[in-house]
Amino acid sequence: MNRMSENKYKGFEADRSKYPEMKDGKPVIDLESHKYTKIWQGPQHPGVTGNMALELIIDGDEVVDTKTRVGYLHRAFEKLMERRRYIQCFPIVCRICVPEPDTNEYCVSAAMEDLSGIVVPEKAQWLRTLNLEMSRVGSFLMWLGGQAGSIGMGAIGQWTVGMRDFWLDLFEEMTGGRVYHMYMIPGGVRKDLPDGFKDRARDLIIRTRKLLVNIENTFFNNIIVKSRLKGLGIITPEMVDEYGIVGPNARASGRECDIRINNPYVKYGELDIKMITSNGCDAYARAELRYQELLQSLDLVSQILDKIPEKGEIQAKLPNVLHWKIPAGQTYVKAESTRGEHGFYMVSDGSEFPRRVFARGASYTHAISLLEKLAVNISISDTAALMVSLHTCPPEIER
Amino acid sequence: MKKKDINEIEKQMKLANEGLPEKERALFSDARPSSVAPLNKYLEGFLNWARSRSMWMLAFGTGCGATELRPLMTSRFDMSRFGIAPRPTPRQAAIFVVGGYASIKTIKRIVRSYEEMQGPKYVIALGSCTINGGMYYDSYYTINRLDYYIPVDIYIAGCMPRPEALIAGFNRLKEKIRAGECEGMNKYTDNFDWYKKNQKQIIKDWNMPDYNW
Amino acid sequence: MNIWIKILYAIISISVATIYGLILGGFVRKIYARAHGRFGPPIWQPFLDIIQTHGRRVAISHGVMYYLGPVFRLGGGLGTYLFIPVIYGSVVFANFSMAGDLLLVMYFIFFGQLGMALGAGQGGHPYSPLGIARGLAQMSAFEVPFSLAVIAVAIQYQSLNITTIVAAQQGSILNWTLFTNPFAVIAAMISLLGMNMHSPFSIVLAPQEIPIGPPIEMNGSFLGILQTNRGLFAAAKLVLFMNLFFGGATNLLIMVIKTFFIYLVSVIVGASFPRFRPEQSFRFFLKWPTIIGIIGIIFVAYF
Amino acid sequence: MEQILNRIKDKIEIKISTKKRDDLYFFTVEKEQIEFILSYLKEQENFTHLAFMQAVDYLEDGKFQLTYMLYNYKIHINLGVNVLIDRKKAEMFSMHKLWPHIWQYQREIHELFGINFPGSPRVNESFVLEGWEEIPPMRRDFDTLEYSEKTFYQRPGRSTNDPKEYMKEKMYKNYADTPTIRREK
Repeated sequence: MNRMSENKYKGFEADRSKYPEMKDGKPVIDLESHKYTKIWQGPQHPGVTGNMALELIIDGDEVVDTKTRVGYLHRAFEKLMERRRYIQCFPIVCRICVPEPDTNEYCVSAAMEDLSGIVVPEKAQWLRTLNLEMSRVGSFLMWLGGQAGSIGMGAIGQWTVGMRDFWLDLFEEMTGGRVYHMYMIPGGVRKDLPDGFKDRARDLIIRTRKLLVNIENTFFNNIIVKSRLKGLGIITPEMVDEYGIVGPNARASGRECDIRINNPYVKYGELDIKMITSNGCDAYARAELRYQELLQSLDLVSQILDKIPEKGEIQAKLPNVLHWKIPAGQTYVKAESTRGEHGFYMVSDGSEFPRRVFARGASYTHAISLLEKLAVNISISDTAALMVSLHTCPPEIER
Repeated sequence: MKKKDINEIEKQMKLANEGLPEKERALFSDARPSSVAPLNKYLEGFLNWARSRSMWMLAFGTGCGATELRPLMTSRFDMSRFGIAPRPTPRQAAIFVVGGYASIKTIKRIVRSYEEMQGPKYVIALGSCTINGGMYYDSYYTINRLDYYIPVDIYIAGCMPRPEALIAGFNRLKEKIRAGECEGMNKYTDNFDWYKKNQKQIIKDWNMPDYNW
Repeated sequence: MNIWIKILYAIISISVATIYGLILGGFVRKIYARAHGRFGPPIWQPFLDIIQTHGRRVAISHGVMYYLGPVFRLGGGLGTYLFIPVIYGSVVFANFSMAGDLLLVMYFIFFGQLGMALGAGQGGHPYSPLGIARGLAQMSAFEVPFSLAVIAVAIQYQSLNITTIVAAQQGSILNWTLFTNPFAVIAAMISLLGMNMHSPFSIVLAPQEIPIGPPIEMNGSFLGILQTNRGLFAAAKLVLFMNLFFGGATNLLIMVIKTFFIYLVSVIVGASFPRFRPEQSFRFFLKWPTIIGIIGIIFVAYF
Repeated sequence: MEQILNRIKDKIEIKISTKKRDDLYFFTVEKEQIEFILSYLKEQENFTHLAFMQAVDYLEDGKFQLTYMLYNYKIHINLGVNVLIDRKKAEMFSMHKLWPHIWQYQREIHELFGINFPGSPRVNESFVLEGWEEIPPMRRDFDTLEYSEKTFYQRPGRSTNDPKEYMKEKMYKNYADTPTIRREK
């Protein structure tokens, strides 16, 4: 069962000895020999995360070769932004990643502010921090359900997605939108907190914590969960740089890479936040690490709620946004999403339209080169669990 | 940038799995689909009642609309109360929920999945982007009107539509099914050439069978 | 007795069992839904599903075996059910019970799966053979503890006739096999978990891995037959277990109560565990349940 | 960071270098030096993490600008290395020996911008586009609106306004040319 638990790093390299032929370090697979079957997992497949596909070649139950196929969600955001004014770019960016849209909003607003030299007022920064952290909670809750669902435990998904809905209600109170918030406009935020928001948020934190205790008992202490996730998809510390791994996937391999701590943005520098790392390297360690981060996020939300100033400006003075020209330059703004480093690279040429915007999603490398590397020599029943444990989000790959 | 003339496509089109290599053609049916008339009034009424109470939805999250399907499936909104259940394979599903924008690459899969579904089948299109392109109206890779490629029974507007709106949409679909108004499949088979023409206009490398029945 | 009356009784018995099995299925969905924190579908939802699947206007077919697959499956379900006496002492529900029917029933449990394998294989979808391979392997695995338990029961009562076995358990609750030979019952109950294919042994239908496995190409009436069989087969299995290990039933009410609680065991396990990997599942059945089954036989034979 | 920049300046000639923020620097190098400078940064200066690699189309100058964004885990600094290459002969060295995952970016740029990367693994596979017959879509001379209008069926009734004109007409009509909102020159 725990095929790789002993000799963790040595046994990682895929055992290719069984295959008939190796050419240039790649197996040569003859589909005509009837030994192998080619299977497309996705895009219409309940096990894949969103609209993407895995082109698997299987030998019995075992996956021999994997290729990730993306592009089903390509909407050409970057092209669309080139022909939209800066303020018109803002409402479309949150569509880039659906479960956690706020990181996109923050990054693109911050990039515009960075290029044009606008300073965001204190209170707006606090509200941004609150919004970002709440979106992390929502995304983690959804992920937890997905991980449990991928190995056939539907109950956890039902509980957490149901709980996430109450967080979406909080978002709706705060921003007016359930899924897409469009809250952190350039120069500040759109609205102040409504009355009584803090009490309701604290109440919800308590309820979420109660649920998480249940989940810890039923999911993390479950022997079958352990037997399935331990030893699955091992990311060795050397692979972190090789494959550009970021976020919880890298932290579960012992790399200290949390942008909130290393390069504090908005108000994360003033919060009590600790780097959570683990040395487990496998899917179970990643799941546990994300669970710890979820608890930490809940803690951070309550810290932020305590620290938000009552009064203050929430909007910096902007020029008329409809003919807002941003001076020429280039910048890269990044933030820590639940999947890792999420960044926007923006190039301005001094006109009213951006020259180039590029969204760097963490799943870009996780879902393609890393997944193709890890999903070899595993059982076909583990592909879904592996994909979820890397927290892939297809829309941010192809944008 | 040269636009393919529609008539030219029509002339070339013989609709006998021509996009496939010779070897694979034998594997797929080359029988043209034909429409199936409803049974007599009372029997069809009874079946329609059963269909409206047991709606099997294809679990294919084609776009961001799939995000709001998850709350709908789970404990907060619980669509299984209305007899809506996700089915993982198109052969068994009756409802296709197209979740938002469809890129060219996805519309190919949508068409194929839609044709693999066994009739009578219904299509719900979520979001503004399926109605007129929404905020991707000028994107080179997303379609603007879904009803030119597959027949649509219900549109649910919004970006994104809330779960309540989805429930309302499903209820409206129920009413339409019971009234016998949802004959999307027959519409598709009757105007098969027109739909295929539209599909082939955007799907440039047509390498799938023409008949997926 | 006139054979026609016998057949009439059998038809009544089959209808009752099918309806009961389907309602039980709806009830189980409801229980799952409650564990998930939602309302769940109405308990008559399986009937609506069956009507809806039969009501499809188009049904694609892949050949002769594809037609025969669901028929074999239904035949397996019917065969299993028809040779089990449902209610002890009742004429209507006695079915075609005879000497040695226990062996026939065990054969029929396997038969449906094999037929299904042939039918699904012709569907041509690559996930079907994967599902079939898993299903048959798991079936062979859980048959081992189940057969051991049945052998233990047969040794204990010196009979292969289910009616005799039920008769021997009448009188007091302490005469049930559950109390006279607990090891065999434990082994059999564990293999029931595999038979019912709830988590953690739901590896055949596993929607996240091989989207519902063997019946992936089944549609319309083919699927309708499979679903009908699911109700009937569930009832047959539960009745068999009730007869062998829980003292049988003297009227319908007792049958309903007992089988419901037997089923509840798999449901509770299913709602609280994720799914095994296939090889984990096979290994599981061949380890502890098999050992317990052997202990059960030794227990019967020497004590 | 200043020391690192000085050390690099000793080695090669840097055309432009800018400090954008405390943790973000950019500099531009020649195309021939890129292989050396990237391996130097990775091996010697601990810029081990490649955040992304992207291209910017400067149609007017006839150039593509490629950006390699590196990150140093020790001093927590991002460094963007820009290279300008000729638009007519769009070709670049493949860096897959330094970072195995860079082939994805090279494949994407190859597909969306039409820049060649000789030797890069799987560079000719399709990434997002399937059956694309036009020029690479991310180039500036590709008009996405025109293509969309030609290819897809429009639903009638959709109208688009130029926001500047529209707002002038609707909102600032009453006080003609003296809006209260500050304008940039």
